[in-house]
Amino acid sequence: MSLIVFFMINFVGDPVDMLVNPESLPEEIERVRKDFGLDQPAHIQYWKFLQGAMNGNLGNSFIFGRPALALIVERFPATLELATCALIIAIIVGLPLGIFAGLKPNSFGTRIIMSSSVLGISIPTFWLGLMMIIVFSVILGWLPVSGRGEIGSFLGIQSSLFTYDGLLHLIMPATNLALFKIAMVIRLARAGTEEVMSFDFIKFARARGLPSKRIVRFHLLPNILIPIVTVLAIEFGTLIAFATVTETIFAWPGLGKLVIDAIINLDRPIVVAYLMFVVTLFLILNLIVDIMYAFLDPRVRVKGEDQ
Amino acid sequence: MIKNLLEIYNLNIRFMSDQETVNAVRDVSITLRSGEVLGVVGESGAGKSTIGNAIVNLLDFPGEIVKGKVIFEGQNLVGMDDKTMRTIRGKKIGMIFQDPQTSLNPIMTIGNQLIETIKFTKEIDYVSAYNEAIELLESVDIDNPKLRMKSYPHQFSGGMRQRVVIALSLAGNPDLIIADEPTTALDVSVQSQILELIKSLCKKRDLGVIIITHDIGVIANIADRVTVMYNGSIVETGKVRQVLLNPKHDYTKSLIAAVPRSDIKLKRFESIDFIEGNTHRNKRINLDNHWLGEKLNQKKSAKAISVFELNKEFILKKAFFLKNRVNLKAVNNVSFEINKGESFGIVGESGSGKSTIARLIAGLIKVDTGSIKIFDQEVVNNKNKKEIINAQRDVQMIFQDPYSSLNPRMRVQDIIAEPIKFYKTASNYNEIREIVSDLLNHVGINDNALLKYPSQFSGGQRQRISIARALASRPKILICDEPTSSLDVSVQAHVLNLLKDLQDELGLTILFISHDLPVIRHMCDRVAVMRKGKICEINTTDSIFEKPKHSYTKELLSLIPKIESIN
Amino acid sequence: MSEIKLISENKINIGTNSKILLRKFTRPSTLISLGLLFLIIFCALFASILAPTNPYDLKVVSILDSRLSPGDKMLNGTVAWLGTDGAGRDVLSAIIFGLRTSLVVAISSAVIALIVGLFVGLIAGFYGGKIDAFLMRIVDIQLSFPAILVALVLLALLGKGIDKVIIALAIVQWAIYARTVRAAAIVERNKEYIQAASCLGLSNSLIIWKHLLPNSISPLIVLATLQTAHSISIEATLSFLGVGVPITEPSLGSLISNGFDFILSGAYWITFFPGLMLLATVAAINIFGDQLRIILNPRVNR
Amino acid sequence: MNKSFLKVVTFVVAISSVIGFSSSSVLSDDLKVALAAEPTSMDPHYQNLTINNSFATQVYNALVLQDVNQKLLPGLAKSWKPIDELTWEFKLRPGVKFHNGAAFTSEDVTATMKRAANVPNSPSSFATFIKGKKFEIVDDLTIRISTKKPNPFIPNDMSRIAIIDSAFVNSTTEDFNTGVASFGTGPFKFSKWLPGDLIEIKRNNAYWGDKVKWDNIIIRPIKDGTTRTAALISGDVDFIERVPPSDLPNLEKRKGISVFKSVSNRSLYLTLHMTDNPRRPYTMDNNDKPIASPFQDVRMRKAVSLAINRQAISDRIMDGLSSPAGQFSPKGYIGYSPNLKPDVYNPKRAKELMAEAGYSDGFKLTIHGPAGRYTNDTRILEAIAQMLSSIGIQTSVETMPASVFFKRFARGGANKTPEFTVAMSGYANGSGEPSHPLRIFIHTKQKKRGYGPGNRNGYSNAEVDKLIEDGRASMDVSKGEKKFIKATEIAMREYALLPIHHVVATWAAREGITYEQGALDSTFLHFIR
Repeated sequence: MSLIVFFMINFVGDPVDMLVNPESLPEEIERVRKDFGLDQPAHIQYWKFLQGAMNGNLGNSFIFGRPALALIVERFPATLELATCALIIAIIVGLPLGIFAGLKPNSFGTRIIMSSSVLGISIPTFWLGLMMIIVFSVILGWLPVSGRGEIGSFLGIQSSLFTYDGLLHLIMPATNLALFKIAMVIRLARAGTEEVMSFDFIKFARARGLPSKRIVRFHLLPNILIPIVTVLAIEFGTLIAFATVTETIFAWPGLGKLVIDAIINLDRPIVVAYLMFVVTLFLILNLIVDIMYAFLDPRVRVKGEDQ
Repeated sequence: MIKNLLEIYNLNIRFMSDQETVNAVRDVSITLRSGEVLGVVGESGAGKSTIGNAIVNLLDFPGEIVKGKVIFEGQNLVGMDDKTMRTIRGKKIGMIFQDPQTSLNPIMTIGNQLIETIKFTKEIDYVSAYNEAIELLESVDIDNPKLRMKSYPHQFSGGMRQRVVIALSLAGNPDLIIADEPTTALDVSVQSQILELIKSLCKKRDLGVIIITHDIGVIANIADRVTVMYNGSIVETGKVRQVLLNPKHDYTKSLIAAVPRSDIKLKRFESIDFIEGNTHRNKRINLDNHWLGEKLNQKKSAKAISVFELNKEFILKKAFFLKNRVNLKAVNNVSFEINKGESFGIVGESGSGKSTIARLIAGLIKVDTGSIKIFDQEVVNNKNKKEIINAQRDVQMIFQDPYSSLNPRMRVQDIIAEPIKFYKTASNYNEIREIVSDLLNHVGINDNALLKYPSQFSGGQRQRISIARALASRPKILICDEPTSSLDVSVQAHVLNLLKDLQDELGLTILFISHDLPVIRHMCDRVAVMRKGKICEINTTDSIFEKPKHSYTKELLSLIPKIESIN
Repeated sequence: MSEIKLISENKINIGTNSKILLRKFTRPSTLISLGLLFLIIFCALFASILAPTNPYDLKVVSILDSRLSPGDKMLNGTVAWLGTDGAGRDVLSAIIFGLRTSLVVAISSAVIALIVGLFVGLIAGFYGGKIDAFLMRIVDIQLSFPAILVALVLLALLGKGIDKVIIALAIVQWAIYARTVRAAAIVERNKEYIQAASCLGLSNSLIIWKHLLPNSISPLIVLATLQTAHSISIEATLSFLGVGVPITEPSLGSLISNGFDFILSGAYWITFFPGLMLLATVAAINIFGDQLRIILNPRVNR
Repeated sequence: MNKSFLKVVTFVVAISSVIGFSSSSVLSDDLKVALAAEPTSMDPHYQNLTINNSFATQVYNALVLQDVNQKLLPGLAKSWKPIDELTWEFKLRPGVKFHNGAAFTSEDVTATMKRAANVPNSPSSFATFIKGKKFEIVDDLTIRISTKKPNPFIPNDMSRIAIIDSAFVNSTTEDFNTGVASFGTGPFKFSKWLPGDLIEIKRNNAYWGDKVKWDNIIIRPIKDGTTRTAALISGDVDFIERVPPSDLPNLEKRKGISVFKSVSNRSLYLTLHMTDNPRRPYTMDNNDKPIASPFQDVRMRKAVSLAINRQAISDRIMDGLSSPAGQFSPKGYIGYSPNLKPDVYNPKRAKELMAEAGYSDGFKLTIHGPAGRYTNDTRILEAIAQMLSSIGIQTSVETMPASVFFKRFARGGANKTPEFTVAMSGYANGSGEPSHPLRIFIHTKQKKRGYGPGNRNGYSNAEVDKLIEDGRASMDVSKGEKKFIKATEIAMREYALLPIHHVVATWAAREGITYEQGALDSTFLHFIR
């Protein structure tokens, strides 16, 4: 994949055109091209990149002149913060609604929940983001429009989660990003609820005389959580990726903005490093899913003890 | 005079949906006393499970009780609100479901499930609940209950799990237990233990027990009285001995006649025409002037199949390091021979490797080592692919699950025509049609089925279609892998009759695989008994059943629930 | 006894399948979404007849008409019922034509992706083992790259153009289809009718084509409808980010993003109406897909 | 307990969000500014990029300063003069101190020049302004710069280089980004930079010039124009640059907000290819057969110019935020010729010219431009296509990301020649040196001599070339400027390039804040008052 991206970017445009001031002398252009190794054939450039990558060096950003990976790591917390909040919002809102819909498939409330979840899936993120800015910032003036707000520190972690101003800045982008996922959680929870409710052990739990509240909390919920958690963990990766759009709209200083700019400016090292970063992230998430699976599902956890 | 524990009067239950209204239970009346075991027997769709669910108000949507009373300890349970019902469920009436695999919450420990149930039904604190849970586990004969409390359901075997389910249903000290097919999902050896347990608990605790089952053997083993249901209605009720040995109603008669017996070998099942609206007998096949008439017995070899030192291993758990891999030797050094025209049975419990052998012979999975010869043609250690294909064409298979063995997107005529077209055994379209309709007639399905899809047929009919498809490629050997284990007993009788007829008329060689000893006895000339991938004993059927040599064979035979065991 | 037989015939509901299906299709929610969907497709198909002006014909469009309010008259006398945009295009016409562009992009990319995904998924599902592992690794890699980013990079590289957007969206989507087909194919592959077919000696390609394909395809139909809605959204987002279809042949997405520049100045109609149309289209397709899912899912068939 | 605590928190959040934000930001003399872009580095020598340079002027000074119209003013150099044809002498300002307290001397100048030409990894260095010059220290406050050939523009070059303390001559770009080395002599001190989020600068109380009004300025990069406007309206920031034209009328009407506008030296122009080099078929006859560029004929170039309704573009697309152009410089700016007026829309004459040139039946044309690089770029291209279509040139538009556009624009064709037949691009004179646009775009392409690197349409006129070269050799700047104006007049009458308009730069701020505007569309924070 790094290969494809590498060559594609090489093929498209010449970053030097974007970088060098047009008033510069021709030798300056040549100097930059040589400094960045862009004067060499693509396969040699790629070979050098691979050599660097082996040593954990993904190259320097053309624009910022700093290691691409460092730039990404520097911006990552902001995106992580945004994505985490979005995920939490999605779970807090989506799970109860989805379970409700699954428990009472024919009620009026369910119909409203399900049709609004269709709308939730249908509205493009960017359009909703813009509308939110218009309504909550421009017309009502309640929420700040852009940026990350004040950053607080708690237990040595720097995050805007720890200041009031930071939280205010988070509300809109996080909600915006969460919207699509809310709809997804609702659907997953509903499908899970419907499925689990049809299982014998729920019926058996009722036959044993357990009250419905307990059945929902201890028998239904843990069982539907397994698929939801695993799906969401994977979705967390796409959330980070989808943050590009939200970050552009709300000027959130995260990874997404960095990458969009890098793509536009053909800052190849950043694009390549970002894609590799995302893939690594997905691998890690997969690992986490496996671990969580084992944590949530004893069938996976305990092995070799079977009779 | 002992008071009745449960009295059901004129119960009517209906399932109503957009598409159809089904009267699942009609005018059913049942009485039960404490300490008595009542068997409710009937085939699928008879409405027997619906009654069980209706008693504790757990009917599946959209079922509803239209009429009738359920009087339990003097209270009418029909129309009772859910809150009051909760004081009855678990505390007064316990339930046991068919599949212990799905009856337990897979991600909660056994202990917690027991404790929560005890806490809620008895309203006592955690510590006493914990102690009581251990006692309960002991009472259902689970070893080392303290340790087992921390286990999850998947760490138990099927039988143990069903014991836990029984423990759970006893947690609230109920007076009535409703057991819905409690042993259907279990192996024979476990089945009898569970029945024994239920029986003894019933006596010890003076419980009323309703056992719902399709298996007459189970009824014979455990019940005091039996109620026979057909299509939502009760056709006959009485003492077990009287009903089973001297049935009055035609349906009961048919039903009992259709049960294969392990004590005598019958030629055919007779007088089983009551069911499936299926009164016409299979046509006798006219061997003259017919495409099937071509000599099936032309091959010279006396051996239809020879299997020599066959081995097959499955990887159960993949791992990078060899030592971490878990392998299962499904077939371990198996050798046997099947004579031409013979009906050879393989019997064994689930996981014994019998189906694997069938699939190895049919060429569906690859052999690890060993040799298989079909009419003296080696099909394993042979580089000539054409020879293998030709030889294996003589072998066709009938599968266990009639619901998945037919392509749901193809019409019946296309399903049967496929091998004819593929082998180009007919010259034109009309001929194909003719052959297809002939085949269907032979298996007892009439022509208007041609354009229908498999989903429009019942299980027995589908199994017939499967047989027709297998015959369409003109096999000489038919492998039947549990062909009737998912069918009702009366339908099973029909299918078994059909197979016997076909064998007689076409001179087929049959390899018959089943876990059901009576069925094997009914069908086979010779039998191999398998256990854990190995063959314990091969002999003629009569010898196996009357003079078993191997201890495992003896054990198996002793566990069969027998109608004839009623005293 | 005769009574008993009557019921037993009633229970085997021969021939009711198609009726059930028909009844399901005539549920009000399905009907509304279907109606809306047909209307949308009708509009897109006959755009050139239905639209008052041709917004792509630069000879007709004049910037002197720009930003007229809904209901105003344009220079050539036509009434712009939904106003005009910044370049003087009639918004109503632009929506109708934009709808066509959006649908063409979404549907053709879905079809290409579906065919590729179907092929890969069936092969992987049928053969299993190493082939499956290899193909699924590729699928995993593809899926681990977020769709929007891959499309963004691809389009930054390929340049603008409807064809390029289609290619990018197809590349982004094929893996989803492949995975779904594979899952369905594995379930089907283990069913006994496939074994019966190989027992008959049918060749693998024949088994895949005649048995596996028809039975693995139904989840795909649902997926394809939902995915089409999704790719309309993605296309709109890409246009918003500036890498979608060219400005002279706008899609709904590019109309929205162009129009958004005017929203603070009060010319809400330039972005609002295309947004509404986008919402309606995507929602209609999604609802339809949902209904289809319910209809095709045997588990909910009660 | 837990629940009641939550309730309190929710209540507080609700109340404070209702009270709103506009009140909270006007506490001290702090200013929050939203800019459209962000510097790529805090190192003033890292990249010669407009945004970097304009930010550098806040923290650093050059020897020579520029006013808002790029007229030269004394900076760290008190005065300068040529002492012969090849040497300039600069007298430095005494008593100036860097933010870290170090005194400013001629040492610092030579050290800066050494560093600025050789920053590692620089994507566009300042070597262009330094190479070929010899720097000689006369005394602590005098420095001489000598060249091999006469160069009248050395003061312009010197206005581009931010002077740093010689102690940091070996500091890395990273040191400047983190603030370890970023000490200048400018009106603001660098405080911190959170890339992508904000830059903070504080007032330099020891500044040698006029002190700025603000204690603190927080700069936020907000790329999206609408979001930027919304940020101002919602009181999130106090000052923004580059108001989207469509938002401007609304902002002007709004109470509590002031808007500032001025015609900038940023112009938008079309290049029409005028050789018959083989190229991709962007011009085709009505039967879709590729034809050679019709714009080799000056009448066709004029026809295009007359067909473009510059006023309509200004009114309808730019919301008045552009001024029709007939040359590179706006009025009052160096190099401006009062004799050149923008062409007035005249489609009738345009059609006549087409007929005279033999194209009365019209032809098909594809025009190209970047998307999102200039204000309303795609919309302007679309309008131009409309206008050309109406005189019979069936025009289609193809836009692409700037990164792709510029590569193809420069060398996307055969043998790395420029690709497009008609393309739109923009230009702003960064140095304030009047010969710059002529040298880059108008002079015949002579790569080795540095002439015509931006000449992408093959224009060549010996007389113009000579005027440019003569002017650049004359140490008398005013004499030189006359030659440049003459060259401009000839080239523009031959439509060497086709200027469309000068962009009107805009700023908006909450009431009470003013901004001094000129021909530069960059934002200089010390001009905010």
